[in-house]
Amino acid sequence: MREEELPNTLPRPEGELEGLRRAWAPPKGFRLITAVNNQVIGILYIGAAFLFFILAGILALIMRTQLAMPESELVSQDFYNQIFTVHGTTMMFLFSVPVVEALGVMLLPQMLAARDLPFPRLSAFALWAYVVGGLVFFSTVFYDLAPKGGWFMYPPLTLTEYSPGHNADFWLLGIGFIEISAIAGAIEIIVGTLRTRPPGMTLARMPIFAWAMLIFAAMIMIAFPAVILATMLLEIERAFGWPFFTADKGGDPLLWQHLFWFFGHPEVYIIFLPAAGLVSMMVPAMAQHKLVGYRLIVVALIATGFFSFGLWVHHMFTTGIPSLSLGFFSAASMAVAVPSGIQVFSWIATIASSKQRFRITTPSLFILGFLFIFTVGGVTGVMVALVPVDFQVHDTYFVVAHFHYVLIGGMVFPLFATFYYWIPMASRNMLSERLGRWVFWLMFIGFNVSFFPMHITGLIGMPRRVWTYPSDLGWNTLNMVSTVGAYILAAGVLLFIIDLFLRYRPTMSGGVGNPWNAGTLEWLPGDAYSSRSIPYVTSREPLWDQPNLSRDVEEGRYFLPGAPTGGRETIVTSPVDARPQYIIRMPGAGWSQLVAAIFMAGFFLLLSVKLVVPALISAFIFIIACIVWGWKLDHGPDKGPVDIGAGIILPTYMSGHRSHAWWAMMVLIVVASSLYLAYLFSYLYLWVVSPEVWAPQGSPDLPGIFWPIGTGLLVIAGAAAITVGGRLLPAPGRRRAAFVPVFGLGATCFLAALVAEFWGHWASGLRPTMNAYGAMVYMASFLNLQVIAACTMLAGFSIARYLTGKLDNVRRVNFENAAQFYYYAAAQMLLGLVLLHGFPRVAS
Amino acid sequence: MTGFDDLRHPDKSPSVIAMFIYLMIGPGLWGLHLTLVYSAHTLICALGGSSDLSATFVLIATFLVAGPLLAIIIMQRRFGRLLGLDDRLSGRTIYDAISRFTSVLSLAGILWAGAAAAIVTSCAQGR
Amino acid sequence: MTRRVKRTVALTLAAASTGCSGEQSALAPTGVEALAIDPLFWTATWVGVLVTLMVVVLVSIALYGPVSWRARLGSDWIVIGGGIVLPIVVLTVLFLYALFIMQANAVRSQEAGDEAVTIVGKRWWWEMTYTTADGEKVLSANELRLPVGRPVRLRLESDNVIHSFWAPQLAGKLDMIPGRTNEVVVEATEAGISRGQCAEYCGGAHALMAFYVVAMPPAEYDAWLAREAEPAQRPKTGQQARGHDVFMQNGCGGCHQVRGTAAQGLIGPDLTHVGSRHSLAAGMLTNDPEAFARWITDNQHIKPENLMPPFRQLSEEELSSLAVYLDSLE
Amino acid sequence: MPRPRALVYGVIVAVLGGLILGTGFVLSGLYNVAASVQHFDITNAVIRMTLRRSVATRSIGIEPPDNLSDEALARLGARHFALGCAPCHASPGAAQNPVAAEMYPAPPPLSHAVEDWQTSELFWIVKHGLKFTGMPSWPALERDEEIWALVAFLERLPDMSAEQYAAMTGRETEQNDGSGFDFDLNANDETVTAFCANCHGDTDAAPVHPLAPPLEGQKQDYLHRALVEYAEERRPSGIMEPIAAELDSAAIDELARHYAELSERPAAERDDVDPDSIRRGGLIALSGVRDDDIPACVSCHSTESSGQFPRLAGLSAEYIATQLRLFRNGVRDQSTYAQIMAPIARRLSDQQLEDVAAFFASRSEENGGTSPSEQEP
Repeated sequence: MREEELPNTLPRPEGELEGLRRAWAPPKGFRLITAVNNQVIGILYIGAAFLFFILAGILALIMRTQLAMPESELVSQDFYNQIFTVHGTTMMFLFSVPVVEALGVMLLPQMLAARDLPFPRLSAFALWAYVVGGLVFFSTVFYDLAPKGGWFMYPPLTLTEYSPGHNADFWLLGIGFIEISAIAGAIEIIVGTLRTRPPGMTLARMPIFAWAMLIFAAMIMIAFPAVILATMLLEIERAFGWPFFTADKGGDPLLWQHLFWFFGHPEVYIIFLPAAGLVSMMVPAMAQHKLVGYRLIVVALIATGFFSFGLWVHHMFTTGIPSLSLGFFSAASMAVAVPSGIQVFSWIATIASSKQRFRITTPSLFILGFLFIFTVGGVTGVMVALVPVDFQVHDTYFVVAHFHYVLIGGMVFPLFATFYYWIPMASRNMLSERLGRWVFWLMFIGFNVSFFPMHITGLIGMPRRVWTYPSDLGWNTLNMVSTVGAYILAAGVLLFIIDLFLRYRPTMSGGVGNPWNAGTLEWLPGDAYSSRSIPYVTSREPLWDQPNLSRDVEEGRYFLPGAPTGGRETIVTSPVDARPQYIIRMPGAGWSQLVAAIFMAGFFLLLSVKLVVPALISAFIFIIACIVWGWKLDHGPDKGPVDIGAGIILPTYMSGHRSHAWWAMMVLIVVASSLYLAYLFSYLYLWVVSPEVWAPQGSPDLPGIFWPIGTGLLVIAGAAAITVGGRLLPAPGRRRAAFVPVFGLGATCFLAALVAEFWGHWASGLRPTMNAYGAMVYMASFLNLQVIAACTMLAGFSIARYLTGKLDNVRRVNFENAAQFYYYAAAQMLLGLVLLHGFPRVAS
Repeated sequence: MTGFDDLRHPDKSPSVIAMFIYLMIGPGLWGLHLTLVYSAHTLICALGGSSDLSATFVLIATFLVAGPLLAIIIMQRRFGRLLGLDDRLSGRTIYDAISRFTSVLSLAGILWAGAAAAIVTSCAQGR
Repeated sequence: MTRRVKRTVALTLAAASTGCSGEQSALAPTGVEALAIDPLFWTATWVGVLVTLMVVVLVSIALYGPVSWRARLGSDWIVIGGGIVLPIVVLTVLFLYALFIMQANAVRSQEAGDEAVTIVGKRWWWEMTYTTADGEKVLSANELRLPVGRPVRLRLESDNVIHSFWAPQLAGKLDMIPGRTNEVVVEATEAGISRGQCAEYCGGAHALMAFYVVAMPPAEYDAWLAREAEPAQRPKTGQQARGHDVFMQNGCGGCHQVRGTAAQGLIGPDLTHVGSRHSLAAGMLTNDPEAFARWITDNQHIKPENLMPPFRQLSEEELSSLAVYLDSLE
Repeated sequence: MPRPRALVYGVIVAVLGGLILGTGFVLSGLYNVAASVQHFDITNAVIRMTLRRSVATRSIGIEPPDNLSDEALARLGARHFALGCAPCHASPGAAQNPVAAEMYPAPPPLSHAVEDWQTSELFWIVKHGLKFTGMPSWPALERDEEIWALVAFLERLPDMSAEQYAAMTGRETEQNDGSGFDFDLNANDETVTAFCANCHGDTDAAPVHPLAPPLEGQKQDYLHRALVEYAEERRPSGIMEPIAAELDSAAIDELARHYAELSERPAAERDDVDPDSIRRGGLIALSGVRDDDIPACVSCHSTESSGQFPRLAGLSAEYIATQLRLFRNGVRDQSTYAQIMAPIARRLSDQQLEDVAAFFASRSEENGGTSPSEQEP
C-alpha cells in the first residue's frame, strides 16, 4: 500500500496525542485499584493467579514431603485431606482458569490493536471478585475450615451427614463467585475477539491465540453453568435438605458426577487450548516463519472445543454404567486425541520450516519441554481412555501422573514460555536468558523426576488421595524419588521468582520493543492507550508483511489516531470480515466495579459461614454498586459521528443487534440457557434413576391443568406487554405516558407467573424435602426466580432511566437488554411448564 | 484511497450465524449423534428394553447422521453457498478447509461410537 | 514380545530397587479379568512409547536435521498425515481392541454362575457376606476368600459414601455407590494372597481402608466356608473365658457380632472368626493378641476418625485377656 | 495553619512526653491501691460505666430458656446460692459477713439485682464473673443450664422473706454446713446424705429438680467415678465440682456404697410424655440404629455390664438429654469412659436423643429393667 493511501495524513493536529494520553491515563498511587485499563488489570490478574500457583505449589510440597516416606506422620490425616482438596481446587479454579483469562485480557487487546476490550470494567470486576474471594477461600486452610472432599467434592461424602461444619460450604459457595468471575471474563473475551478486531483482520487472519481464546470463552459459557447448577444443588441439599443426591429419597450421587464432569473435563481443555494458542504464537516467531497448518490448528481448536464435551463420562468408567455408554465416551475420548496430534505436528512442521535454524531461547526451551511432556501426557491419556485399562489405573497415581503431565506439561510450561516471551512487551527489561535456562532445566528435570515414577507407583497399586501408605508394598523408593523431583521443580520456580525480582520492571509505554522480531500486532509500539492509531491489516503477520507498519501506526497515520470524543474509545468492527461499524465509548477508572466485586465475594463468603444478615447486606451493597456502575454506561448519542480516517465516518452510539451490549446479553442468555439445559438433564436423569418417586404415583398429584395454562398465559401476556412497551418508547426529549404502565404490567405478569407456578405445586401438597421429584420441581421455580429477579431489576432500572429522561427510542440499550432477558425468561418458563406439567403426565 | 473502499460498507458483512454453522456443522452433528445414541441407549436400557433394540437404534442413528455429514464433506462449497456465504469472500478457502477437516474428524468420532454399538452388548453392566 | 519378557520388564520397572512383593500390583495379574487387561495395557504402552519416540525424533530433525529433511517436514501434508491420518489409524486399532476386551468381559460376566459375595463399603472397612451352598448367609469382614478357577460374583454396595473396590491382581476397580448394586465377576487363577484397597476417596481414613484377597483351592475354600458359617468357638482357657466376660461387660456386643454369644451388634465388623483372618482393622495390623490390644485402646491413632471409640479404661489384665479371647476366635 | 512537618513533630513530642510521665507515675508507686481508701468519684464513675457497658454489650444475644420461671429450677439454683453466693452476698434474713463487707468493692446484696440488671446480663455476670471485684466466673463455663438455675433463683430473690428463703434452699432446720468454700461433709453419714438429699432427694423425696439425678440404686463404681471426676474437674459442673472437691476418698467410697445399696425410688408417673417417643426411644435403646451406626444403649447400660456404666432407668429425661448433649458438644469428653460415649452421642439426632431420654425415664429396674435379654432379635 502506498504511503499516500494511508487513512490519515501527516502532520497530525496539535494536542491530538495529548488528548489520547489524557483519556487513557491510569490512576496514580493506591487509586490504581480503581483502574480499568487492560494493561493494569492484566498484570494484576496474572500476578494474583501466579500467587495462587505458588501457594498451591507449597501445599503440593507439603504433600510430597509427607509421602516421601511410608507411615510418615508429618501431617495429620485430616490436614492432608484438606490440603489436597485445596491444592486441586486452587490449581484448577484459582490458578489455571484465571491466569488464562488474565493472559487474554492482557494480550488480546494488544494482538487485536484495540484500545481495550469492550467491557473493561467487567474485567476489573472479575479480577477483584477473584482476588478477594480467592484469598479468603485459600486462607481457610490456616484455620481448619478448608474443604476436605477432594476437588471434585463427590456427594454423599460432601453432604452434611458426612461433612458437617462449614468446610464444604466454603468450597461450594467460595467457588461460586470464581465461576461468576470466569463467566464475566468469557463475555469480555467473546465480544472482544469478535467485535474489536482492527479493520481488515477477518476471521481467517485472526491470530491463533485469539481463536483459542474465542473457543476458550465459548467453552466456559457451556461448561461452567453445569458446575454452577451442581454447586447450587449440593449447597441447597446441605442447607435445606432437598434430596438431589440422596439415594433413599430418589436422588442419585452420580448426578453430581455427571454435572461436575460435564464441566470438569472441558475444564482441562479450557486450560489447555489457550496455552496451545500461545505456543502457536511463539513457535512462528522463533522460527521466523509463518505457522504451518494455520487452518488445521483452527480445526484442532474447534474440534477440541466440541469433543471435550463428549467425554465427561470417562471420569466415571468405574461407576458401573452400561458398557455401551462406556464405548461411546471411550470413542469421544479417542476423537479428542486427534486434534492434539494435529497441533503437535503443526508445531513440528513450523519448527522444521525455520528460516535459519529454530532459535533456542528460553521460551523455545519451554516449548520443546512442553512438546515432550505433553506428548507423554497425551499418550497416557489415550491409555486411560481405553475402558479396561482405566478399570485398573483409574484413581491411582497413574492418573495423578497423567493429569500432571497434561496440565503442567500442557499449560504451565507454555505459561513460563509466555512469561519469558511476552514480558518484554510490558517491562523495561527482558528476563535473564541465562537464569531462564536454569529455570527451564530445573523445572523440566524436576518435573519428570517427580511425576514419571508416579505412573509406576500407580500401576503397582497406590491409589490417589492417600495420606500415608504401608512400607511393604514396594512404593517407598518411587515415592522418595517423586518427592526429590518435586523439590527440584520448586527450585526452578523459585529461581524464576528471583529472576522476576531482578529484571522485571513494569511499564505501559512499550517495553523493550520487538525483541523476537515477531509478526503480530502486540509488538507495535504503544502506550496505555495501546497503539497510537489502529492499523488496517492485510495478513496474519502484519509486522512481517506490511513494511513501515510500526512507524505509520506510531505517527497516527492509521485509523482513529486520537480521542475524538474526549474519552476512551475503540473501533467496533463486523464479526466475520472486520469492517468498521461504530465507535464504542468505554468507561475509565472508577470505584463501582471494585465495590461490587468485594461485596459479591463478601456475600458468598458470609453465606458460607451462615451469617445470613451480613450476607444480605453485602448483596444489597453489591446491587447498589452495580446500579451505580450501570447508570453511566448508556451515554447516548450525544457526541455525534466521528471521522476515523479514510473518510470513514462512524457513529458513536449503537443499539440493536449490532451493539456490543446486545452481544453481551446474548452471551449471557447462552449461559443462562446452558444452566437450564443442565437442569433439564438433571430432571430427566433423576426420573430415569427413580421413576418411582415421580408424580402421580410416588408424589402428590400434579396441580390441575388449569395451573400451567394460566401460568403460561401470564408469561405470554408479559412478553407481549414488554414488546408493546418497546414500541411505546418516545422520541428523544419527548414523553409517552403509556410506557411505564405497559412495561410495568409486563414485569408484573412475569412475577405473577412465578408465584402461580410455585403456589400450584405447594397447594398440591408437594414439598421439596419430600423426595427428589419435589426437590426438582421447586428447583425449577428457584431457577425461574433467579432469572425473573434479574429481569425485574433490569426493568426497574429501565423505568428509572425513562423517568430521568435517559431512555427513549434512540437511546434504548437499557430497554433492549431488559427485553431480551425477558424474552429469554419467557422461553425458559414455558419450557419449564411443558416439562414439569407435561412430562409426568406423559411418562406415567 | 481505493484500498479502504470495501470498509465503507459495513452491511455487506457475511452473517456470523451462517459462518458459525459452516465451520461447526461437523462437530455439531457429532454432538447431536452422541446425545441421541447416549440418551436413547440409556433410556432403552433403564426401561428394560431389549439389548438388540438399543443396538439397532444406535446403528440406524449412526447411519442417519454419518450419511448427511459425508455428503456435506463432499459438497463443501455448495453447502457454503446454501448458507449464503459468498464464494469470493476473503479467506473463503481457509473457511472451506476448516469446515472440511472438522467434519472429517467428527465423522471419525461418529463412526467410532457406531463401532462400539456393533461390538459391545448394550445394557450389560460396564465390564 | 512374549508375555514372559513383558512381565520381566514390568517387574523391573515396578520393583526398581525395592524388591517388592507386588501384592497390590496391577502388573502381576492372577485373576481372569486382570489377565485380560494386561496385554491391552502393554500394547497401549508400547504404542505410546513409539509415538513419543517418533515425536522426539521428528523434533530433533526439525531442529538439527539436514535442510532437505527439514523442508520435507515443513509442509501441510506432514500435519495431515501425522496429525490426522496416523492417529485415526492407530486409535482405531487400540479402540477396537479395547472394545473386544470389554465385550469378552461382559459375556464372561453374563455366563458366570450364581456364587456370589456381597461386599458393602463401610467407613472405613469392608463388610462381606458369603452364601453357603445351602443358601445360608455368612457374615464376615475385610477379607475376600475365593475358590481358584471358579467365577464369583461380587455385589458391591454402600450405605454411606462412595467407595471403590479394587483388588489389582484380580480385576479392575468398580465403585460402591449408595442406592446401587454394582457387580463384577472375579475369578482367581492361582492360589495365594494379594491385597486390595479402596480406590475412591471416601473421606477421613480413606488411605487406611484395605483388605486381603485369599485365593484357595476350591475344596479348601468350601471347607473354609463351612467353618466360617459355624458359630464362634467357646472360650477354652481361663484367660479366654475372662476375655469373653470383659467383651460382654464392656458393651463390645453393641457394635460387634460374635455368633453363638449374646454379642449381636452389626455396626462394626463381625468378629465370629476374626482370629482366622489375615489382618486386623481392614488391612492395617497383623493378626495377633498384641495388635488386638493396640487396636482396642489406640484405634483412633491407628485409623483416625474411625467409628470405634477407644476403650482405654480397661486394665492391663482385662485388655490382655480380651485380646487373647479375640485372637482365639478362629 | 502550622506546616505539616511542625505538626508531626508536635504530635511526636506530646506522645513521647505522655509516655514518660505515665511510666514515671506507675513506677513511683504513688497510686494507692488500698481497699480501705475509696476511688475518686471520677474513677468510680468511669469504672462503673465501663462495667455497665461491658456487661450490656457482651450479653447481647443471650436468650433465656423457656423454663426460667420454673419453681423447681429456682429451687435448684437456691441450693447453690446458699453454698456459693450467700457467704459474700448475704441472704434474706442474714446479715452480710463483716469480712466480706470490707471487700472493695463490697459484694452487693442481691435482693435488687433483678432491678439493676436484665436477665441476660445477670446470666452473663454469673457465668463470667467481674474483673477486679472478687466475683469469680462459673467453675464450669460449659454448663449454661446450671447457671440459668441460679439466675432463675435470683429472679425470685427480691422481697423474699427469710422463711421463704429457707424453704427455697431446703434449709428449714437449723443446720450449718458451711459455704461453698468450706463445709464439713465428712463428719458422719447422716449429715452427708442429708446434704446430698437436699438436691438429689432420697427414698422419701424426689430430687429438687430433674437435672439433679436420683442416686438410689445407682451402680457403686459409677457413683465413685462420678465423684472423683467432679473433684478432679474432669466432669464439668459448677455445682458438683466444689462439693466433690471437699470429699476425701473415704467419704467418696462411703457415699457410693451407701447409695448403691439403697433401692430405687419408683419413678413418678408422668402423663405429659408422648408414648410414641418412648416407643421409638425403646427401639434405639434396645436394638440400636444400624443405619446411623448407633449401638443399643443397653449393650453397656445394663445391670449385667460393667459397674462403671451408669444405670439409666429411672433417671429423668431432662437429666439424660442434658448429659447426652454435654457428650455431644464435647463438654464431657475427658474421662476414658466419656471418650466412648461422646462419639456415640454425636451420632444421635435431636429427635433420637429426646426419644432415648424419654424411654429410660419411663423405665425402672423393678418394672422390667433394661437388660440385653430384652433385645429384639
